[in-house]
Amino acid sequence: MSGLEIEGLRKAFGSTPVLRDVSFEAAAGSFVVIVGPSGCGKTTLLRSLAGLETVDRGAIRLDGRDISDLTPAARNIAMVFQNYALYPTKSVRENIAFGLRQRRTPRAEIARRIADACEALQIGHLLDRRPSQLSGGQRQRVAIGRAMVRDPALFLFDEPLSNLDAGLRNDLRIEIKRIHNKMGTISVFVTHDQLEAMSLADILVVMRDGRIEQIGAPYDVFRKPVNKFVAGFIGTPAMHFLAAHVEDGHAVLGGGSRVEIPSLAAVPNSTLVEIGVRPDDVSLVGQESGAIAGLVDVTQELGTNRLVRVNTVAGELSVLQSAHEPRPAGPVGVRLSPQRALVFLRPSGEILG
Amino acid sequence: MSGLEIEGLRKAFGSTPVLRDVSFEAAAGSFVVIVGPSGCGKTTLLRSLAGLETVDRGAIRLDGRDISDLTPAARNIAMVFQNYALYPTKSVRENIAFGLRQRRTPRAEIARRIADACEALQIGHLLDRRPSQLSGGQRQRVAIGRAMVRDPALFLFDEPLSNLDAGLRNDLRIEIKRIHNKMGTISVFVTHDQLEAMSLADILVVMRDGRIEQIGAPYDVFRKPVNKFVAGFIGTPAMHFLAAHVEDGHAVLGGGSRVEIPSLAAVPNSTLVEIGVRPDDVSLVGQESGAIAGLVDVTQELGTNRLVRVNTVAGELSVLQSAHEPRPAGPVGVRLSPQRALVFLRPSGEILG
Amino acid sequence: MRPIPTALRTLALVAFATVAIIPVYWMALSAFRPNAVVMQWPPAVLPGSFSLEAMRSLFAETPILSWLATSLAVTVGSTLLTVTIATLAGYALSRSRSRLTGLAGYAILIAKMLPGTLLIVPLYVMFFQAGLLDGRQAVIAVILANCSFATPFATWMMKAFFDGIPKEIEEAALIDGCSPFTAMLKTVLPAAAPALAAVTIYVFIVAWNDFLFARTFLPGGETMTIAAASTQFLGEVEMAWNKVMAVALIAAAPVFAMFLILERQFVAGLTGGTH
Amino acid sequence: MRPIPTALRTLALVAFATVAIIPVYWMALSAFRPNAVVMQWPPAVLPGSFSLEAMRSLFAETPILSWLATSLAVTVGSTLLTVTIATLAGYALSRSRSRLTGLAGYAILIAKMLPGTLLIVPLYVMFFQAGLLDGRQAVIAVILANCSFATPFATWMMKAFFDGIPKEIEEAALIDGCSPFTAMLKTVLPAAAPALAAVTIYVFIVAWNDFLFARTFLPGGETMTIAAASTQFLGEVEMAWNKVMAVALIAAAPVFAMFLILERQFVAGLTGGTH
Repeated sequence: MSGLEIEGLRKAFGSTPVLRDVSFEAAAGSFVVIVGPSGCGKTTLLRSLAGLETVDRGAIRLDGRDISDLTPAARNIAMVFQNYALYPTKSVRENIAFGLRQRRTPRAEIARRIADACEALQIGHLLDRRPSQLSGGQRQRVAIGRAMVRDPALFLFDEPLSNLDAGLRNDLRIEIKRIHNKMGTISVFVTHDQLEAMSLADILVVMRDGRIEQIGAPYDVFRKPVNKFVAGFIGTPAMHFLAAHVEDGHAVLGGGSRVEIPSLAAVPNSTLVEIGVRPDDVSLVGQESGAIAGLVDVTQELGTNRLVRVNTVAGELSVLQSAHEPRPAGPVGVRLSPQRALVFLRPSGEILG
Repeated sequence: MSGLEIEGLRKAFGSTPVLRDVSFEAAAGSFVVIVGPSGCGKTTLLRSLAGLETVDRGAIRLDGRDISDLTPAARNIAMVFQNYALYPTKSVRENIAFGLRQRRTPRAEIARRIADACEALQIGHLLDRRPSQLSGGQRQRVAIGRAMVRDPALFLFDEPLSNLDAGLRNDLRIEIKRIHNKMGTISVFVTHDQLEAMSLADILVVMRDGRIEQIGAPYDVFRKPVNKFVAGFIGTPAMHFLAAHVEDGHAVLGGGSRVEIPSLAAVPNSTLVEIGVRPDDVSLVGQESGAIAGLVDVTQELGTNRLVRVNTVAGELSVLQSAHEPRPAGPVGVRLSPQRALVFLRPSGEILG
Repeated sequence: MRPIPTALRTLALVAFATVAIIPVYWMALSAFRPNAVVMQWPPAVLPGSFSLEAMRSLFAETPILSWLATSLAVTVGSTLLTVTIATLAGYALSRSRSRLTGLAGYAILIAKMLPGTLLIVPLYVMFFQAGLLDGRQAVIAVILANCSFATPFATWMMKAFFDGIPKEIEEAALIDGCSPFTAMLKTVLPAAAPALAAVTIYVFIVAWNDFLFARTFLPGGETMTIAAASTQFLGEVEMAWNKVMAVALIAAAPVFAMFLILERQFVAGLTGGTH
Repeated sequence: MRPIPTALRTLALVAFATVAIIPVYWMALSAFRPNAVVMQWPPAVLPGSFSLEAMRSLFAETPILSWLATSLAVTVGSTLLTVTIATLAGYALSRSRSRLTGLAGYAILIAKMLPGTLLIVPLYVMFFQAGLLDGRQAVIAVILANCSFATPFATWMMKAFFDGIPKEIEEAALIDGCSPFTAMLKTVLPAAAPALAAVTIYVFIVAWNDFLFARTFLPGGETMTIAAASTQFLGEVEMAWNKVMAVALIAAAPVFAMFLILERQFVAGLTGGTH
């Protein structure tokens, strides 16, 4: 098969397991983003793909070839590191050419590939500088160029943007995606920033505690998370959870408000659940009947929108509203959108239905 | 006058001016956020308010009293620093009590105020620890508590959240706003993060090169920036600018597309302008007549929405669309919303009208 | 991944251990052996043949208690003087923004490199002219010489540590109602305790172990430091080697003891962190 | 804000300058004065009365060229040996993840504190037993002793520098097609050039200025280092003080020269940064 197959990877540092049976596949040309909180094993997984860590069990196949036991040099991969990892004593040109020289690529071919990379990344004017003379953004461009010229079968990115500031991070994100689209190889990108993960991924892999929690297209993971962890981790502003129990197909929230939710129709009474509500799935209404009563706590302007934090009888909620609307204050009512609300079982956190 | 008045502040380090005639006023109870790129003088301004820097000229009045020449101790202010600046050898309790002890506050009163701060900031369980035993978020809570118990006439915040990670930053932002609302003093908050600035401010002060570019409510600054700098600096995703010239009340863009913009009605022909377009003020349409022709470059999923970067004949544009819609690819048309487009004069960057 | 082969690593560590650790081991072993065992060839490298012969004859036949007293006087004096100067100068250098600071920092870097050998001749001449080299008051000359030798590095250590204490801590104290002086006293000095400990140990060790200044300035006989006295048996025709090793061991003991007691502060001081 | 009063700062800097700088100034001045001017009281503190009298008599009456040659042999030998061991051991310590490393680091910290005085007695005994102290081959003993003294700190410096070179650089080289050994050779060693320079200077200075080992191990006469020889005129009844100062100055000159030439690398090496 063409593409990347990972099967049953396990690894422990001493007695601490960091990868517990990790498996997934990615077709040729896909952009895989592995996301999760720190310590979830995402970096170890990436380093295992690179051959910088050995795994205890499991197989890694790239385009049908088992690379699990190969040295990093023999895997035909390229990697971009969080701290850039440029060779400090070499010029930018030598940095980019180093991998090709080690592989005895002809001189003219090296020059051609460097020219290509310079064009794609706008680093032509930096070629004779040392890494220490570059800004953070320029260093990471050079590191991407160094990976690109190798024309590898697999691109690995280890949180490459997390040392850069917000504006630069966004620019480089777009350039990485552009280069990926152009080259058509598989990219595996590790990050702890879920928004970065969403915006880059074709395939989003959410990890926790050395396990994969969910794999899917970003929008599917966003709309149909498999459990409370994924629901709370993916999405900005974050989802709020309201404790409730089921009564005749309704969710009964704290304070007694009842919300009819379609997916609860067949659920036995008294089942303990949590209702997951994203800020753009709730709206502020007057203190009318049927709405959840609450008090405006803090409002935050976001530009086109405004985020209103409300303390309700059922718990804390955030409401996203248009900044055109008058700024709310004092007592208000909050209405959920029953179609969009997600229901999680307590205490397992598994999604219902 | 009750409140903060700053009048004609000037300061230079050697021959480099860092504050050039800075003036503004803030009524009692307002939350002022000073935002700008690094080196714009915002931190120097804040430190001048604190008395940690002396100004060359100008006056600072707090509740009608001129404090410009007072020592920091005599100004009745409190400050929260970016690096927390907790006293490393003192316990959390001693850190919070230090300022009160220096002022010979009675023991019972100190205990009462510490209890209040602990309740507001949930740091009661940390009182006997040393700063080195706290996480970054906990340290900043303690630093806020130390400022709070002093019950000052002016709260100063010097980028207090920029060493924290995204989730924590958002939580603490809400808590700072909450405490501000409760205490009713004036807060002056410095940040380089425009989204943080927007979401906290009652009064937003945008600085550049030692000057105030614009002062106003966040939504007003967002919708009616005075010039291209403010327009490009405030708002996420960022505004794009398309070069154009005026012809019979239309903006003629690169590639020849013509857009009728109301505010151009009275502008002489051939005037050089730039059209500022936010991603939520443009929409993707078919390749129909009147639309700006372009090619989809990179798409980024953001959750509920999707950001589509399009290379058009008129320049690069980003379009925000609902993630429900099918993912666009290949050739598309882009339509601006003429009512929402902002027009800036070239080369001055001043807004038109 | 192991970027270097295990063999190479082992070799390097063994070479290191050989040059740095073995002499100390050998000294401790020999001090508690009969002289005959120490002198035998090939040497007995493993512990065994315990004897207090050397220690006993040392206390009986030499003015070792007077040597220890002289060492103590020199060490305490040098330490107090140097730590005071280094703390004040280090703080001044760390907190000053002026040009002068850069120059002074540079001067320290150069002075740090100056070894005692370079200092001794001009110091001798100066002390001689000042009449400091007569009898017991030569102890003062040794104290001043040690201070001259140890101050640059001690100042640099203190400056490096103060540099690691953010100036915002003093600024917070100013806002909290302190004067500049009380801000330093109540917030910075307590935080500098590990550096003070480290510098104290450093000066203590330099002064206690000084050989050059003591040998050159002190009159000898009873007025001699234990470190300088420990070598005076070398080269004698009939050496009691176990006795020599025993003096060396006694001379070294306080250094080891001090190091073990204050080791944690010392490491914290060296690494310069406040957290 | 000035957190400390100017007067205090000035006082501290003056105290520092007094103890660290004045002896050097006095030495340079006296070496080029007639002996009568040097001996006058009160001393003439400003430059003046230039004379080459001391230098001339030095080269005519003492084996100073032989002393310089001995110094050179000792210094070059010590430097080569120590830098090699320190580089390998420092790299091994920096890159190893094992428990052993922690222990070795600890041993270095202790060994760093061991002064030459502590080492000299056991070294003397060991060298004597090995027959190294006879005639000219005593130079080897001095080299080994210098190495033993300088290796811990040199290793620590190299380790600290290697610690500052991210291991990702070698990993990038592995991915780029290097073996572990070529990765180290082609990426890490070049980056360590400033540290190598710093350690070289350090060992050079230690070895060149060593007084203790040379005085104890070398037979004397022509076979003596310049640093050790420079003090042997002290305490003579009729001292030619300007001559003493001239020897000291000649002994110090290479150190100053080396420092000025390599100063930039040295500072970079000390501060341990790769950028």
